[in-house]
Amino acid sequence: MSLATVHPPEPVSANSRSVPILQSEAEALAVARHLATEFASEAAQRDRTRQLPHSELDRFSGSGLWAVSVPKQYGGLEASIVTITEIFKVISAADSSIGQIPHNHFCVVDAIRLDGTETQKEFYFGQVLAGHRFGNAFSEAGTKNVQDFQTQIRPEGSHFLVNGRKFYSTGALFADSIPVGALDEEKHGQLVIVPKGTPGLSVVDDWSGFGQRTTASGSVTLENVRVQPEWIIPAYRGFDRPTFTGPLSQIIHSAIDAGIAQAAIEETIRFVRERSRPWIDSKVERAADDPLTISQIGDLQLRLHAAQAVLERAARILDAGRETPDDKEVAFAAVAVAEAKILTTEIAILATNKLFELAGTQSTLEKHGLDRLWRNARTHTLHDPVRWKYHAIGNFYLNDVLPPRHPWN
Amino acid sequence: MSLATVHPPEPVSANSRSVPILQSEAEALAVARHLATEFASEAAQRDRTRQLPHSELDRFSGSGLWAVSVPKQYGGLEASIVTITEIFKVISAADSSIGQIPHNHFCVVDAIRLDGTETQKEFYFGQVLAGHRFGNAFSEAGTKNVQDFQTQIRPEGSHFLVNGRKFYSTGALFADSIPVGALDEEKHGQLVIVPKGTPGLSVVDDWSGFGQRTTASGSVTLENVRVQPEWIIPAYRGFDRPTFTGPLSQIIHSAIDAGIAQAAIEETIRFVRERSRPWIDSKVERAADDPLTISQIGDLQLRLHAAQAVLERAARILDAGRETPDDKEVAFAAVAVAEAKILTTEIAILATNKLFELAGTQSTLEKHGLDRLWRNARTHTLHDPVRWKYHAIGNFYLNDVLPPRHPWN
Amino acid sequence: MSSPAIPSQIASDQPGASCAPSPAGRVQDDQEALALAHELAAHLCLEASLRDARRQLPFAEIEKYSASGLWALTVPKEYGGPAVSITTLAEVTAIISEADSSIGQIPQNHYYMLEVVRANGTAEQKQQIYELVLSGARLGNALSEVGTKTVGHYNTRIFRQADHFIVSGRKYYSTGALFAHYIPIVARDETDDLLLAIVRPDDSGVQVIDDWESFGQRTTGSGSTVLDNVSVQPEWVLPYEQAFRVPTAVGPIGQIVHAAVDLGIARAAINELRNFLRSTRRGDSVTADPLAVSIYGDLVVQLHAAEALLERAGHIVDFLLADTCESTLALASVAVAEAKAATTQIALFSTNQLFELGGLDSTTEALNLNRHWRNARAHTLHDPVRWKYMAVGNYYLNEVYPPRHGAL
Amino acid sequence: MSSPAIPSQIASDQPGASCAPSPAGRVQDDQEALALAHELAAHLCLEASLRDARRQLPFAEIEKYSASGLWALTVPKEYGGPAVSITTLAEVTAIISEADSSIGQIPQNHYYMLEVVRANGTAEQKQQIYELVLSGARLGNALSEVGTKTVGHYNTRIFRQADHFIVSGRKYYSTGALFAHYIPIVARDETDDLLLAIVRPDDSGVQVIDDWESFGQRTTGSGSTVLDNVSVQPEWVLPYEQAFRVPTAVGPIGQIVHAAVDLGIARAAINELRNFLRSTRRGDSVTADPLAVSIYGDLVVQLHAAEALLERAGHIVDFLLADTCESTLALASVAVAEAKAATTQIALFSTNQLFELGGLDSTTEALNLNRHWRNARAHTLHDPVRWKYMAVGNYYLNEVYPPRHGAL
Repeated sequence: MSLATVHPPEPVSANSRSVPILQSEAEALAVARHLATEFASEAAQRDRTRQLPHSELDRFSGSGLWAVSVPKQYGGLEASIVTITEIFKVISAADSSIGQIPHNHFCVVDAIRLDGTETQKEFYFGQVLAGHRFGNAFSEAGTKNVQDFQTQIRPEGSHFLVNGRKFYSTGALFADSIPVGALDEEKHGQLVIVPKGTPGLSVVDDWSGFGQRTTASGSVTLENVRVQPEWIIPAYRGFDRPTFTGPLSQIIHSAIDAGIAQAAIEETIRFVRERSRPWIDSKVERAADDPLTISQIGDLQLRLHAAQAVLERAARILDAGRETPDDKEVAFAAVAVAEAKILTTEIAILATNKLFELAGTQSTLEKHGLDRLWRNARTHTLHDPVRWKYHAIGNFYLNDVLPPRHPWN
Repeated sequence: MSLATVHPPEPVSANSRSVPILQSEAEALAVARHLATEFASEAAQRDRTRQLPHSELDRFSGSGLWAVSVPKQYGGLEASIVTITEIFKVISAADSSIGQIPHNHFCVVDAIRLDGTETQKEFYFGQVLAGHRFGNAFSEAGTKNVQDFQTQIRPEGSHFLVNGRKFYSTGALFADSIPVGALDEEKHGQLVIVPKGTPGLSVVDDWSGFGQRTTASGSVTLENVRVQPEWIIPAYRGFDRPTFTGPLSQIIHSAIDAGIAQAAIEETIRFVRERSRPWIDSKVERAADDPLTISQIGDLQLRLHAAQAVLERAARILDAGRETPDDKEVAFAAVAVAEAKILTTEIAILATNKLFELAGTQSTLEKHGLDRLWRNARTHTLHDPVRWKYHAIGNFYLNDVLPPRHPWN
Repeated sequence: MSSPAIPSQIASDQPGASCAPSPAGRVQDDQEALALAHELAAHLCLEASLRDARRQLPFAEIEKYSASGLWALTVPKEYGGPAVSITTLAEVTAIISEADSSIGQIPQNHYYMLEVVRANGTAEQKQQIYELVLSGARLGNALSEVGTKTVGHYNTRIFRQADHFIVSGRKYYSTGALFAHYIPIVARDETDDLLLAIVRPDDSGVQVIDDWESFGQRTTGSGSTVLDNVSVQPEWVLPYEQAFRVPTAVGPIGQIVHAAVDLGIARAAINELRNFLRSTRRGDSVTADPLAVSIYGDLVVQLHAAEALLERAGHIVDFLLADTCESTLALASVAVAEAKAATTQIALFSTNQLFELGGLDSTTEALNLNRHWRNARAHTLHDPVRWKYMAVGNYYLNEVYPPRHGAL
Repeated sequence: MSSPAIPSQIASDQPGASCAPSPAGRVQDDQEALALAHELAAHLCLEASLRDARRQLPFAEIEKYSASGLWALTVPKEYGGPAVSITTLAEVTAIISEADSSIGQIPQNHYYMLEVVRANGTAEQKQQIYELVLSGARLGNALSEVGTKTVGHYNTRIFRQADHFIVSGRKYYSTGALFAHYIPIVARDETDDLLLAIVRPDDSGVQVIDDWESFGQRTTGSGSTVLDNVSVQPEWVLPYEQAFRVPTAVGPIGQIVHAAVDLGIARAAINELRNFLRSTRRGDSVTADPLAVSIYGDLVVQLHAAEALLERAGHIVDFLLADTCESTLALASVAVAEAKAATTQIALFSTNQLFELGGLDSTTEALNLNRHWRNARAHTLHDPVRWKYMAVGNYYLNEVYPPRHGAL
């Protein structure tokens, strides 16, 4: 099997882009902040009209930011998880739908790093450095884990055929290729990187959640999709041994929620300062001088900072992880990320509710579009139930029980 | 079996007391409030020196308040549960140890009402109206429910012998007779009312919790205690059919916690008004003018009122209960009481913590003895874990699952 | 009379507003009021989600509501009304709001204004207005303004001209005005005293605009009322600020109805959650999950606590009506503030947890479950909950009586 | 040097106070400081409960603590000290406080006063005091007074008489004074400016009284210091209020040590709970209970959040020390206030939940587990946590820099 033979059915659009290689984490963050300013300005309008951020994504992946996790030996920046979570926070504070779209892309890059062949790494990392965007097609309706997948990959001659239907395929619509989770005859979960345009592959934007409306987290169907052997990453191996795959996926989710929380608090401050009227009983001239408002802003800020600090702690733990961690190390990291996920969930929900309480009725007028922050936080924090994270953490610290490793998660 | 033959080994002290029959619920409440004022004044000192409230209890049971639940047809007031919980609240706000002591007395009166013979009712209710105090000896170390009891009752000739060891026997030291839970040969839980002074019965005050220090909730041991058949109430029958026994016991516990919460808030207000210094940053002249303190007092008051209102709601539900309720009615009442228990627990813990936060460091000086309120609340709310009450309530309302009926509980 | 697709900007001479009241039934007592409310709620809940999604104003539904006689609940017995208890008024509002919280809120100002009439009206004004209300008339409101320093500041003016008054100004948050037969306007006179001038939507110079654009309580039509030199006869003018100079029940009654709306939203959210979980396959795993079940239990406890506080407040307001003085008013204001804080909290908690337990599927836009959060979030902002705690604390800590205005 | 049964009222000429410092070790760096702290903590935790129960002041333990060199952690490098990071200072305090929170608190004022010396001392004063501290000297404090209008008001006076100063007054909350070789006194001079006069416990007119009678932090000896015309040489007098007129790290460093004490208490409570549950038969049912395990998980999350905020604050204070100006001070004060609010919350939450999960058996007096709550409750009252939220909110909402005093 040689990757030299890989020829996607049609040239991926990425090839036509000129993508810079970011030279440092500081540069990556600066680029992210710059893009965030651009993305923020029309986020409310895109949400209102459910207008997908096509040009924004071109600028985003075209900036080199989607390639920052490519290992150094393949010419990438190999950015730390601390920096990667920071990038997701910054972008998500501006537009959390745009922030969520590359989530799976980063997970796929990690899967290739862990289980790709040397040839696959060279090929795909090269693609990523050139601006290639991975989507995803993992989740299926009604299945609880990868072993239940209905999507199958079966050999046919020198090739393989993939059939199945996937939901919640965030990013698929914008992707140059779509990594599909499929079971082979031995019930192994394979990751099949199907280039866009491959016959039989179709992507539909039927995402209908009230939040994260412009993620295009729709459906992917695969009807007798003919795939080449070299597109197949044996990702199941990554779940047969302890890896940081699960925690990486989760920490990115947590960073997105942290971004939403930060945006909500910033909007609260802006509104209270610039627009809210003081309450009659407060006897102050400016709404921002209301002592009860001030102390609640204090509470929000410290919860935000606590969530950010615990998120950074989790990122540092992942960064400090060894190349081949043992069960206990992965469990420790998974628990640290679960802690971050709890705190970012809580502050995202709290801040997007308090925004209106402190800013007042005017802030609910649809022209401000501020309810999108709550809708985004409420939707995105439901990826997996936060209540069981408390349990996993308690079980680890009280009973020395390691949390289960979730594939694809 | 005739109760005419009942002759306690020695005259119970109650006989020497002259106890008024309270004529109305309003009178009962007035008496309770009057006693509460008396009990409050030395509550802190009794707690500090672990001095048991002997004379206070004589005044308490001598007031007629321990007889208010005796049915009308036996000459009692047959007070509503609303009034009974109010009495427990009022007394517990003054001294929650004194408040807790008659808890089991009321449960035993109810057990006699439910399962006593007519002769037993006439005899025991007459005793209670004359000031007789029941203690209790139910709980055993390490057993989970009544079926596990090690304490046994076995026939010997025309009498019975009881052997066993009991813990957490609140009130036993002050009791004229001690109702003992014991298993007969058929594993039925019997309630054996053993008069104080019966040979082989000993009561030791070895209660060593840091809270409710003067409840004398110690141990009772029974060594070949010879009991007459007419002392035996077949209380197990009360658990073979649906009754409000469990909810009654729980609602009294809840009322005690409501009393502690109220006392803590009153002490907070008194201290902040009279002693606390204003905080430098508040720029106010009096501590009571600190807006952040004021709004927290507001929060405490409304939580207290909510707990009180839900407690009263539960009491009304019990009062409205039919004489022979079905499973569903008992479940509804039990759930209503569980709701009250949650709210009284929460406000009791919150208020006894906030007391110091709002009153400041001075309030922690041992001379004020205010930490007893927290110690009492913390200890008394642990009777059964409040976390599972949420579950019972959720299971009832979400899944139509009736909560388990706990005997003795 | 219903209008299936209302354009977003309509003038007041549209259905509902200018029609004469249809005859209304007479409610006999509290029990009948509750029964009627339940009956009506069963009807109103059917298309509540649809009305919200389409922002379709409930003209026919409001007509049905007031025709039931339920809008006359507080008319005193001596004027032929049922004068039900305030506890019942609150429960009726909660029942209707559980079905459709916009409809539940619409008569809030109607009841508020009836209290102003009771407090400040002349015997003749009472007679006339109560009679109209018993006959099915609906009062709206044109009270608050935007752009003034606080909600207690008004730019709308009223002045006497010959034998009548002239009113001019611009109002917002005019909940109920689009559905009203009479619109009470708050305006400042030459001496800076606040008066209440009652106009009709088809009076010359009156324009009621459907420009309410909040994401919540979308079908309340709480938009603008514009008054351009509107002429008002003296018998339709009464004092307003006076209602707060002396002890009256205006503030507590206005507020308890608001609290009841929030309670209704909380009940709706908790019931929707239950139905959702019990009707979906994925719900099975949630109903068997001890952590989820416990969270549901917490929702129930907080709901019942809020209900109990609201009922308690109702009794205290009833007591205030029987004996209106400074101290009973203070106690009632504080009790209602406590209830309002509790209903705010459970309305927000339940409409957020609805999704925590419902999971990602519950966010599907077609289900429109988020309307409960939007309604709760928008409606609980009428006056800031943080200052309720302040009023309660100041009363109990410092024996300070709450400030007297429409929001306490 | 330890005194097994200290009478409740002892004069200052008792063990510890009047002895000359024993020679102390020299800590080289942050890593060594942490290692020493862990080693010491393993020893201190053994009888912490006993000392609390008997109210037995930890003279021998404090001697051992300062002899380790850990009391010189903040002495600048140019004066021969290790100048470890403030993050490390906080962690050392948390480690010691987990073992015995009274011992953890005792040097709080020592570090606070060292910062005043750094901010306001002359070169000679710094030289002398740093040298003493490096040699094992302990500073106490006699700062707060009772009965004054606020904690910021002082009745103690200092005035110049010939070539020296005279100090008179009465102090309370003199944590550390009973263990100190030197006691810095805050007093108001003729111009109403606040000065710091450093006295020795055996100076004529100085009396340190063991009358600390709070239910918490019982063995800190935070009682009275009486000053009766105490004569102080000018070289032992330095400005105090000045430390708040210009930007200095005095407030943040004093406060971060307090926060670290609370963090230590929280860690102790959570570990006690774990040990209790894992060592009792009844504990098995709790460790298998999903609701209990989830509550334990919540404790861990909040503990780590507080730790993370404390570490964050430490880094920011380190930055303040490197670049001391108004804006860095404001940021540091606010960051420390955030940490203090979080450590307060977890200290209270954990010491209450300890019993919720431990159950009735955990309240047995012999176990003395309630000392953790008593310590948390008393120590977190040093300055009211509600005003931390205010300072944080005012900074972020209004860009207002926090007031400058020892509690921010």
